[in-house]
Amino acid sequence: MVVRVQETAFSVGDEVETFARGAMGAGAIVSFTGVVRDEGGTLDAMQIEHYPGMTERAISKIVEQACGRWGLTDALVIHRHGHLLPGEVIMMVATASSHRSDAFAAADFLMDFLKSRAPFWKKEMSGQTSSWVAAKDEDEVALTRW
Amino acid sequence: MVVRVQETAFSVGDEVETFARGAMGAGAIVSFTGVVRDEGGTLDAMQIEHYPGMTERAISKIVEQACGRWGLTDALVIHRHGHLLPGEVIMMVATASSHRSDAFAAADFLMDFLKSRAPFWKKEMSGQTSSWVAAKDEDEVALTRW
Amino acid sequence: MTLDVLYFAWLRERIGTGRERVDTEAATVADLVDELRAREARYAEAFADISALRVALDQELTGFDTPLAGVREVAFFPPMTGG
Amino acid sequence: MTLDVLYFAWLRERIGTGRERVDTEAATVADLVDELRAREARYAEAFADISALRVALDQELTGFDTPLAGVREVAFFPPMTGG
Repeated sequence: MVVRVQETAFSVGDEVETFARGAMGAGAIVSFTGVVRDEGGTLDAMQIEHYPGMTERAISKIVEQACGRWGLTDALVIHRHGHLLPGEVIMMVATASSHRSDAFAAADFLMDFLKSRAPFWKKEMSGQTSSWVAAKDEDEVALTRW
Repeated sequence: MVVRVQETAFSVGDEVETFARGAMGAGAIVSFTGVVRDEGGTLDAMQIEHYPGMTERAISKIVEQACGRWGLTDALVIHRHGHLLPGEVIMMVATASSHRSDAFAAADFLMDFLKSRAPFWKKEMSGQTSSWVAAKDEDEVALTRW
Repeated sequence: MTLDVLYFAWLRERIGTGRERVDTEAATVADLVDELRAREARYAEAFADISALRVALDQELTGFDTPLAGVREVAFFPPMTGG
Repeated sequence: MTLDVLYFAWLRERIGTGRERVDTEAATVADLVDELRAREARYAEAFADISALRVALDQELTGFDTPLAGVREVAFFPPMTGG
Protein backbone atom coordinates (compact mmCIF):
# COMPACT_ATOMS: atom_id res chain seq x y z
CA MET A 1 0.00 0.00 0.00
CA VAL A 2 1.52 3.26 -1.14
CA VAL A 3 0.03 6.77 -0.88
CA ARG A 4 1.88 9.70 -2.41
CA VAL A 5 0.78 13.34 -2.42
CA GLN A 6 3.19 15.38 -4.49
CA GLU A 7 3.62 18.52 -6.53
CA THR A 8 5.90 16.97 -9.15
CA ALA A 9 4.68 15.24 -12.27
CA PHE A 10 4.95 11.45 -12.55
CA SER A 11 4.83 8.90 -15.36
CA VAL A 12 1.68 6.79 -15.33
CA GLY A 13 3.45 4.18 -17.43
CA ASP A 14 6.36 3.84 -15.01
CA GLU A 15 4.01 3.66 -12.02
CA VAL A 16 1.74 1.03 -13.60
CA GLU A 17 4.74 -1.02 -14.73
CA THR A 18 6.30 -0.97 -11.25
CA PHE A 19 2.97 -1.72 -9.58
CA ALA A 20 2.25 -4.61 -11.96
CA ARG A 21 5.72 -6.11 -11.40
CA GLY A 22 5.26 -5.94 -7.65
CA ALA A 23 1.77 -7.45 -7.80
CA MET A 24 2.55 -10.42 -10.04
CA GLY A 25 0.91 -12.96 -7.74
CA ALA A 26 -2.38 -11.10 -7.94
CA GLY A 27 -3.65 -11.95 -11.41
CA ALA A 28 -5.80 -8.83 -11.83
CA ILE A 29 -4.60 -5.23 -11.83
CA VAL A 30 -6.81 -2.20 -12.43
CA SER A 31 -5.59 1.36 -12.79
CA PHE A 32 -7.40 4.67 -13.08
CA THR A 33 -5.69 7.82 -14.35
CA GLY A 34 -7.20 11.30 -14.14
CA VAL A 35 -6.01 13.90 -16.63
CA VAL A 36 -6.63 17.68 -16.75
CA ARG A 37 -9.06 18.26 -19.62
CA ASP A 38 -8.66 21.39 -21.71
CA GLU A 39 -12.47 21.86 -21.79
CA GLY A 40 -12.50 22.57 -25.50
CA GLY A 41 -9.47 24.85 -25.34
CA THR A 42 -10.98 27.20 -22.72
CA LEU A 43 -8.92 25.98 -19.76
CA ASP A 44 -5.43 27.44 -19.37
CA ALA A 45 -4.42 25.77 -16.12
CA MET A 46 -5.64 24.11 -12.97
CA GLN A 47 -4.51 24.84 -9.43
CA ILE A 48 -4.99 22.10 -6.84
CA GLU A 49 -4.93 23.08 -3.18
CA HIS A 50 -4.77 20.47 -0.44
CA TYR A 51 -4.58 20.13 3.35
CA PRO A 52 -1.06 18.85 4.11
CA GLY A 53 -1.16 16.21 6.80
CA MET A 54 -4.86 15.50 6.56
CA THR A 55 -4.58 14.59 2.86
CA GLU A 56 -2.25 11.64 3.45
CA ARG A 57 -4.29 10.50 6.49
CA ALA A 58 -7.61 10.70 4.67
CA ILE A 59 -6.31 8.85 1.61
CA SER A 60 -4.63 6.17 3.72
CA LYS A 61 -7.90 5.58 5.56
CA ILE A 62 -9.79 5.20 2.28
CA VAL A 63 -7.14 2.81 0.95
CA GLU A 64 -7.27 0.73 4.15
CA GLN A 65 -11.04 0.43 3.81
CA ALA A 66 -10.67 -0.75 0.22
CA CYS A 67 -7.93 -3.26 1.10
CA GLY A 68 -10.02 -4.76 3.88
CA ARG A 69 -13.25 -4.91 1.96
CA TRP A 70 -11.89 -6.48 -1.24
CA GLY A 71 -8.86 -8.38 -0.01
CA LEU A 72 -6.45 -6.46 -2.23
CA THR A 73 -2.89 -7.72 -2.40
CA ASP A 74 -1.72 -4.17 -3.14
CA ALA A 75 -2.98 -0.65 -3.75
CA LEU A 76 -1.44 2.61 -4.91
CA VAL A 77 -2.69 6.20 -4.86
CA ILE A 78 -0.71 9.14 -6.25
CA HIS A 79 -2.33 12.59 -6.23
CA ARG A 80 -0.71 15.82 -7.37
CA HIS A 81 -1.28 19.31 -6.05
CA GLY A 82 -0.11 22.71 -7.26
CA HIS A 83 -0.16 24.08 -10.79
CA LEU A 84 -1.18 21.73 -13.62
CA LEU A 85 -1.65 22.27 -17.34
CA PRO A 86 -4.26 20.65 -19.61
CA GLY A 87 -3.12 17.15 -20.58
CA GLU A 88 -1.16 16.65 -17.35
CA VAL A 89 -1.95 13.70 -15.12
CA ILE A 90 -3.68 14.79 -11.89
CA MET A 91 -3.76 11.47 -10.09
CA MET A 92 -3.87 7.73 -10.41
CA VAL A 93 -4.98 4.73 -8.41
CA ALA A 94 -4.04 1.08 -8.94
CA THR A 95 -5.42 -2.04 -7.27
CA ALA A 96 -4.24 -5.67 -7.37
CA SER A 97 -6.34 -8.69 -6.49
CA SER A 98 -6.82 -12.36 -7.32
CA HIS A 99 -10.24 -11.54 -8.74
CA ARG A 100 -10.84 -9.02 -11.47
CA SER A 101 -14.23 -7.97 -10.06
CA ASP A 102 -12.56 -7.07 -6.75
CA ALA A 103 -9.80 -5.08 -8.46
CA PHE A 104 -12.42 -3.16 -10.47
CA ALA A 105 -14.73 -2.53 -7.52
CA ALA A 106 -11.90 -1.37 -5.27
CA ALA A 107 -10.52 1.08 -7.87
CA ASP A 108 -14.02 2.45 -8.47
CA PHE A 109 -14.55 2.80 -4.70
CA LEU A 110 -11.19 4.56 -4.25
CA MET A 111 -12.08 7.07 -6.96
CA ASP A 112 -15.52 7.80 -5.49
CA PHE A 113 -14.06 8.48 -2.05
CA LEU A 114 -10.97 10.39 -3.25
CA LYS A 115 -13.35 12.64 -5.17
CA SER A 116 -15.27 13.87 -2.15
CA ARG A 117 -13.46 12.67 1.00
CA ALA A 118 -9.84 13.60 0.32
CA PRO A 119 -9.09 17.28 1.06
CA PHE A 120 -8.27 18.61 -2.40
CA TRP A 121 -9.82 21.66 -4.05
CA LYS A 122 -9.51 22.42 -7.74
CA LYS A 123 -9.41 25.88 -9.23
CA GLU A 124 -9.69 26.40 -12.96
CA MET A 125 -7.93 29.26 -14.69
CA SER A 126 -9.17 30.60 -18.05
CA GLY A 127 -7.76 33.89 -19.32
CA GLN A 128 -8.29 36.56 -16.66
CA THR A 129 -10.78 34.56 -14.64
CA SER A 130 -10.36 31.75 -12.18
CA SER A 131 -13.03 29.79 -10.38
CA TRP A 132 -13.18 27.05 -7.81
CA VAL A 133 -14.65 23.81 -9.12
CA ALA A 134 -17.94 23.11 -7.32
CA ALA A 135 -18.50 19.65 -5.89
CA LYS A 136 -21.26 17.81 -7.73
CA ASP A 137 -24.28 16.38 -5.98
CA GLU A 138 -23.76 13.20 -7.97
CA ASP A 139 -20.34 12.75 -6.35
CA GLU A 140 -22.00 12.66 -2.94
CA VAL A 141 -24.70 10.31 -4.22
CA ALA A 142 -22.00 8.01 -5.63
CA LEU A 143 -20.79 7.27 -2.08
CA THR A 144 -24.13 5.68 -1.20
CA ARG A 145 -23.36 2.91 -3.71
CA TRP A 146 -20.81 1.42 -1.30
CA MET B 1 -9.37 1.84 -31.20
CA VAL B 2 -6.56 -0.69 -31.31
CA VAL B 3 -6.82 -4.49 -31.07
CA ARG B 4 -3.65 -6.57 -30.98
CA VAL B 5 -3.40 -10.36 -30.73
CA GLN B 6 0.21 -11.38 -30.41
CA GLU B 7 2.59 -14.04 -29.18
CA THR B 8 5.28 -11.63 -28.00
CA ALA B 9 5.41 -10.10 -24.55
CA PHE B 10 4.61 -6.41 -24.13
CA SER B 11 5.22 -3.77 -21.47
CA VAL B 12 2.04 -2.74 -19.65
CA GLY B 13 3.74 0.48 -18.57
CA ASP B 14 4.69 1.47 -22.12
CA GLU B 15 1.22 0.66 -23.40
CA VAL B 16 -0.58 2.59 -20.65
CA GLU B 17 1.79 5.56 -21.08
CA THR B 18 1.23 5.68 -24.85
CA PHE B 19 -2.52 5.22 -24.45
CA ALA B 20 -2.74 7.96 -21.81
CA ARG B 21 -0.73 10.39 -23.96
CA GLY B 22 -3.00 9.74 -26.92
CA ALA B 23 -6.15 10.10 -24.84
CA MET B 24 -5.28 13.37 -23.12
CA GLY B 25 -8.56 15.07 -23.98
CA ALA B 26 -10.51 12.33 -22.25
CA GLY B 27 -9.95 13.06 -18.55
CA ALA B 28 -10.51 9.48 -17.35
CA ILE B 29 -8.45 6.44 -18.29
CA VAL B 30 -8.97 2.94 -16.90
CA SER B 31 -6.73 -0.03 -17.54
CA PHE B 32 -7.02 -3.69 -16.65
CA THR B 33 -4.04 -6.05 -16.73
CA GLY B 34 -4.29 -9.83 -16.43
CA VAL B 35 -1.25 -11.72 -15.17
CA VAL B 36 -0.56 -15.49 -15.09
CA ARG B 37 -0.83 -16.53 -11.44
CA ASP B 38 1.52 -19.21 -10.17
CA GLU B 39 -1.34 -20.82 -8.18
CA GLY B 40 0.78 -21.18 -5.07
CA GLY B 41 3.80 -22.44 -6.99
CA THR B 42 1.95 -25.36 -8.63
CA LEU B 43 1.68 -23.83 -12.12
CA ASP B 44 4.72 -24.18 -14.39
CA ALA B 45 3.34 -22.57 -17.52
CA MET B 46 0.23 -21.62 -19.40
CA GLN B 47 -0.48 -22.28 -23.07
CA ILE B 48 -3.04 -20.06 -24.78
CA GLU B 49 -4.61 -21.27 -28.02
CA HIS B 50 -6.71 -18.99 -30.20
CA TYR B 51 -8.60 -18.93 -33.49
CA PRO B 52 -6.59 -16.72 -35.84
CA GLY B 53 -8.85 -14.47 -37.85
CA MET B 54 -11.90 -14.91 -35.66
CA THR B 55 -10.03 -13.65 -32.58
CA GLU B 56 -9.40 -10.19 -34.02
CA ARG B 57 -12.94 -10.00 -35.43
CA ALA B 58 -14.59 -11.05 -32.18
CA ILE B 59 -12.54 -8.61 -30.08
CA SER B 60 -13.11 -5.74 -32.50
CA LYS B 61 -16.86 -6.34 -32.33
CA ILE B 62 -16.76 -6.28 -28.51
CA VAL B 63 -14.69 -3.08 -28.55
CA GLU B 64 -17.09 -1.42 -31.02
CA GLN B 65 -20.02 -2.26 -28.75
CA ALA B 66 -18.20 -0.73 -25.77
CA CYS B 67 -17.24 2.43 -27.72
CA GLY B 68 -20.81 2.94 -28.88
CA ARG B 69 -22.43 2.29 -25.55
CA TRP B 70 -20.16 4.48 -23.40
CA GLY B 71 -18.95 7.10 -25.85
CA LEU B 72 -15.31 6.20 -25.36
CA THR B 73 -12.75 8.48 -26.97
CA ASP B 74 -10.36 5.55 -27.27
CA ALA B 75 -9.99 1.86 -26.40
CA LEU B 76 -7.15 -0.64 -26.50
CA VAL B 77 -7.09 -4.44 -26.23
CA ILE B 78 -3.89 -6.50 -26.33
CA HIS B 79 -4.14 -10.28 -25.81
CA ARG B 80 -1.26 -12.73 -25.98
CA HIS B 81 -1.35 -16.33 -27.13
CA GLY B 82 1.24 -19.11 -27.01
CA HIS B 83 3.46 -20.10 -24.11
CA LEU B 84 3.39 -17.95 -20.95
CA LEU B 85 5.11 -18.27 -17.60
CA PRO B 86 3.73 -17.34 -14.17
CA GLY B 87 4.08 -13.60 -13.63
CA GLU B 88 3.81 -12.81 -17.33
CA VAL B 89 1.13 -10.42 -18.55
CA ILE B 90 -1.61 -12.27 -20.49
CA MET B 91 -3.61 -9.31 -21.69
CA MET B 92 -4.68 -5.76 -21.03
CA VAL B 93 -7.50 -3.43 -21.89
CA ALA B 94 -7.60 0.36 -21.60
CA THR B 95 -10.50 2.76 -22.02
CA ALA B 96 -10.63 6.56 -22.23
CA SER B 97 -13.69 8.71 -21.62
CA SER B 98 -14.74 12.12 -20.35
CA HIS B 99 -16.49 10.43 -17.43
CA ARG B 100 -14.79 8.09 -15.03
CA SER B 101 -17.89 5.95 -14.55
CA ASP B 102 -18.01 5.31 -18.32
CA ALA B 103 -14.31 4.41 -18.46
CA PHE B 104 -14.77 1.97 -15.55
CA ALA B 105 -17.96 0.39 -16.92
CA ALA B 106 -16.51 -0.03 -20.41
CA ALA B 107 -13.32 -1.70 -19.15
CA ASP B 108 -15.37 -4.02 -16.93
CA PHE B 109 -17.66 -4.85 -19.89
CA LEU B 110 -14.67 -5.53 -22.17
CA MET B 111 -13.21 -7.95 -19.64
CA ASP B 112 -16.49 -9.82 -19.17
CA PHE B 113 -16.91 -10.32 -22.90
CA LEU B 114 -13.26 -11.08 -23.67
CA LYS B 115 -13.46 -13.78 -21.00
CA SER B 116 -16.20 -15.81 -22.69
CA ARG B 117 -16.75 -14.38 -26.19
CA ALA B 118 -13.24 -14.10 -27.59
CA PRO B 119 -11.89 -17.43 -28.95
CA PHE B 120 -9.04 -18.13 -26.54
CA TRP B 121 -8.51 -21.37 -24.61
CA LYS B 122 -6.10 -21.66 -21.70
CA LYS B 123 -4.19 -24.78 -20.81
CA GLU B 124 -2.33 -25.05 -17.53
CA MET B 125 0.85 -27.09 -17.23
CA SER B 126 2.03 -28.45 -13.87
CA GLY B 127 4.81 -31.01 -13.83
CA GLN B 128 3.83 -33.93 -16.07
CA THR B 129 0.17 -33.00 -16.29
CA SER B 130 -1.63 -30.40 -18.34
CA SER B 131 -5.29 -29.51 -18.30
CA TRP B 132 -7.60 -27.17 -20.17
CA VAL B 133 -9.06 -24.45 -17.99
CA ALA B 134 -12.83 -24.93 -17.75
CA ALA B 135 -15.07 -21.95 -18.37
CA LYS B 136 -16.86 -20.88 -15.20
CA ASP B 137 -20.64 -20.60 -14.98
CA GLU B 138 -20.13 -17.24 -13.28
CA ASP B 139 -18.39 -15.91 -16.39
CA GLU B 140 -21.51 -16.63 -18.42
CA VAL B 141 -23.72 -15.12 -15.71
CA ALA B 142 -21.52 -11.99 -15.71
CA LEU B 143 -22.63 -11.22 -19.29
CA THR B 144 -26.24 -10.81 -18.16
CA ARG B 145 -25.17 -7.72 -16.19
CA TRP B 146 -24.84 -5.74 -19.39
CA MET C 1 -20.51 -28.97 -50.51
CA THR C 2 -17.01 -28.94 -49.06
CA LEU C 3 -16.40 -27.26 -45.73
CA ASP C 4 -13.30 -26.34 -43.78
CA VAL C 5 -13.94 -27.80 -40.33
CA LEU C 6 -11.79 -26.54 -37.45
CA TYR C 7 -11.36 -27.90 -33.92
CA PHE C 8 -9.81 -26.12 -30.97
CA ALA C 9 -8.49 -26.90 -27.48
CA TRP C 10 -9.42 -30.35 -26.06
CA LEU C 11 -11.69 -31.02 -29.02
CA ARG C 12 -8.68 -30.65 -31.36
CA GLU C 13 -6.62 -32.95 -29.14
CA ARG C 14 -9.35 -35.58 -28.89
CA ILE C 15 -10.05 -35.64 -32.63
CA GLY C 16 -6.34 -35.48 -33.42
CA THR C 17 -6.43 -32.67 -35.94
CA GLY C 18 -7.08 -28.93 -35.91
CA ARG C 19 -8.48 -28.64 -39.42
CA GLU C 20 -9.91 -30.86 -42.14
CA ARG C 21 -11.92 -30.62 -45.34
CA VAL C 22 -15.33 -32.29 -45.07
CA ASP C 23 -17.66 -33.17 -47.97
CA THR C 24 -21.20 -33.06 -46.71
CA GLU C 25 -24.82 -32.49 -47.63
CA ALA C 26 -25.74 -31.67 -44.01
CA ALA C 27 -28.45 -29.00 -43.80
CA THR C 28 -27.56 -27.71 -40.35
CA VAL C 29 -24.67 -27.74 -37.87
CA ALA C 30 -26.47 -30.46 -35.90
CA ASP C 31 -26.72 -32.60 -39.06
CA LEU C 32 -22.97 -32.14 -39.63
CA VAL C 33 -22.27 -33.17 -36.03
CA ASP C 34 -24.36 -36.35 -36.61
CA GLU C 35 -22.30 -37.17 -39.69
CA LEU C 36 -19.02 -36.60 -37.85
CA ARG C 37 -20.13 -38.73 -34.89
CA ALA C 38 -20.90 -41.60 -37.28
CA ARG C 39 -17.35 -41.55 -38.69
CA GLU C 40 -15.21 -42.92 -35.86
CA ALA C 41 -15.18 -43.39 -32.10
CA ARG C 42 -12.90 -40.36 -31.54
CA TYR C 43 -15.51 -38.11 -33.20
CA ALA C 44 -18.38 -39.77 -31.34
CA GLU C 45 -16.56 -39.19 -28.06
CA ALA C 46 -15.57 -35.63 -28.87
CA PHE C 47 -19.14 -34.72 -29.81
CA ALA C 48 -20.84 -36.82 -27.10
CA ASP C 49 -22.17 -33.75 -25.32
CA ILE C 50 -22.69 -30.75 -27.57
CA SER C 51 -24.00 -28.68 -24.66
CA ALA C 52 -20.30 -28.54 -23.68
CA LEU C 53 -19.37 -27.19 -27.13
CA ARG C 54 -19.69 -23.98 -29.11
CA VAL C 55 -19.79 -23.49 -32.87
CA ALA C 56 -18.82 -20.65 -35.18
CA LEU C 57 -19.80 -20.40 -38.86
CA ASP C 58 -17.42 -18.29 -40.93
CA GLN C 59 -15.95 -16.97 -37.66
CA GLU C 60 -19.26 -15.88 -36.10
CA LEU C 61 -20.63 -17.63 -33.03
CA THR C 62 -23.95 -19.32 -33.68
CA GLY C 63 -26.15 -22.21 -32.53
CA PHE C 64 -26.26 -25.87 -33.56
CA ASP C 65 -29.57 -25.49 -35.40
CA THR C 66 -28.16 -22.94 -37.86
CA PRO C 67 -28.31 -23.91 -41.58
CA LEU C 68 -24.99 -24.47 -43.36
CA ALA C 69 -26.07 -23.05 -46.72
CA GLY C 70 -23.36 -20.73 -48.10
CA VAL C 71 -20.98 -21.44 -45.24
CA ARG C 72 -17.28 -22.13 -45.93
CA GLU C 73 -15.74 -22.53 -42.49
CA VAL C 74 -17.18 -24.34 -39.44
CA ALA C 75 -15.34 -24.26 -36.11
CA PHE C 76 -16.10 -26.36 -33.04
CA PHE C 77 -14.61 -25.60 -29.63
CA PRO C 78 -15.26 -25.67 -25.89
CA PRO C 79 -16.50 -22.55 -24.08
CA MET C 80 -13.88 -19.83 -24.37
CA THR C 81 -11.52 -18.89 -21.56
CA GLY C 82 -9.96 -15.59 -22.60
CA GLY C 83 -9.06 -12.59 -20.51
CA MET D 1 -8.35 27.50 24.82
CA THR D 2 -6.31 28.45 21.77
CA LEU D 3 -7.02 26.74 18.49
CA ASP D 4 -5.27 26.64 15.14
CA VAL D 5 -8.02 27.52 12.68
CA LEU D 6 -7.40 26.71 9.00
CA TYR D 7 -9.30 27.82 5.90
CA PHE D 8 -9.04 26.34 2.42
CA ALA D 9 -10.04 27.15 -1.16
CA TRP D 10 -12.58 30.00 -1.60
CA LEU D 11 -13.05 30.20 2.17
CA ARG D 12 -9.34 31.00 2.56
CA GLU D 13 -9.54 33.61 -0.21
CA ARG D 14 -12.68 35.24 1.23
CA ILE D 15 -11.32 35.43 4.77
CA GLY D 16 -7.91 36.49 3.53
CA THR D 17 -5.79 34.02 5.47
CA GLY D 18 -5.18 30.29 5.46
CA ARG D 19 -4.39 29.91 9.13
CA GLU D 20 -4.82 31.82 12.38
CA ARG D 21 -4.69 31.30 16.13
CA VAL D 22 -8.08 31.79 17.80
CA ASP D 23 -8.71 32.18 21.53
CA THR D 24 -12.16 30.87 22.29
CA GLU D 25 -14.40 29.31 24.90
CA ALA D 26 -16.73 27.89 22.22
CA ALA D 27 -18.16 24.50 23.23
CA THR D 28 -18.87 23.24 19.73
CA VAL D 29 -17.85 23.94 16.13
CA ALA D 30 -21.15 25.77 15.62
CA ASP D 31 -20.37 28.02 18.60
CA LEU D 32 -16.95 28.80 17.13
CA VAL D 33 -18.56 29.66 13.79
CA ASP D 34 -20.91 32.06 15.60
CA GLU D 35 -17.93 33.77 17.24
CA LEU D 36 -16.08 34.07 13.93
CA ARG D 37 -19.17 35.45 12.17
CA ALA D 38 -19.44 38.17 14.83
CA ARG D 39 -15.86 39.37 14.19
CA GLU D 40 -16.04 41.06 10.80
CA ALA D 41 -18.09 41.16 7.60
CA ARG D 42 -15.63 38.93 5.73
CA TYR D 43 -16.17 36.16 8.30
CA ALA D 44 -19.93 36.68 8.34
CA GLU D 45 -19.98 36.37 4.55
CA ALA D 46 -17.68 33.37 4.42
CA PHE D 47 -19.77 31.51 7.00
CA ALA D 48 -23.15 32.73 5.74
CA ASP D 49 -24.20 29.24 4.65
CA ILE D 50 -22.53 26.47 6.60
CA SER D 51 -24.44 23.82 4.63
CA ALA D 52 -21.94 24.74 1.87
CA LEU D 53 -19.01 24.08 4.22
CA ARG D 54 -17.25 21.12 5.78
CA VAL D 55 -15.23 20.97 8.99
CA ALA D 56 -12.37 18.77 10.21
CA LEU D 57 -11.18 18.56 13.82
CA ASP D 58 -7.56 17.49 14.17
CA GLN D 59 -7.66 16.39 10.52
CA GLU D 60 -10.78 14.21 10.84
CA LEU D 61 -14.01 15.17 9.07
CA THR D 62 -16.84 15.80 11.48
CA GLY D 63 -20.09 17.76 11.89
CA PHE D 64 -20.78 21.30 13.12
CA ASP D 65 -22.35 20.10 16.37
CA THR D 66 -19.16 18.33 17.53
CA PRO D 67 -17.65 19.54 20.85
CA LEU D 68 -14.26 21.25 20.68
CA ALA D 69 -12.93 19.86 23.98
CA GLY D 70 -9.36 18.61 23.56
CA VAL D 71 -9.15 19.77 19.94
CA ARG D 72 -6.06 21.63 18.69
CA GLU D 73 -6.73 22.18 14.99
CA VAL D 74 -10.00 23.16 13.30
CA ALA D 75 -10.22 23.35 9.50
CA PHE D 76 -13.07 24.83 7.47
CA PHE D 77 -13.41 24.27 3.74
CA PRO D 78 -15.88 23.79 0.90
CA PRO D 79 -16.85 20.28 -0.25
CA MET D 80 -13.77 18.53 -1.59
CA THR D 81 -13.06 18.11 -5.29
CA GLY D 82 -10.26 15.57 -5.49
CA GLY D 83 -9.72 12.81 -8.00
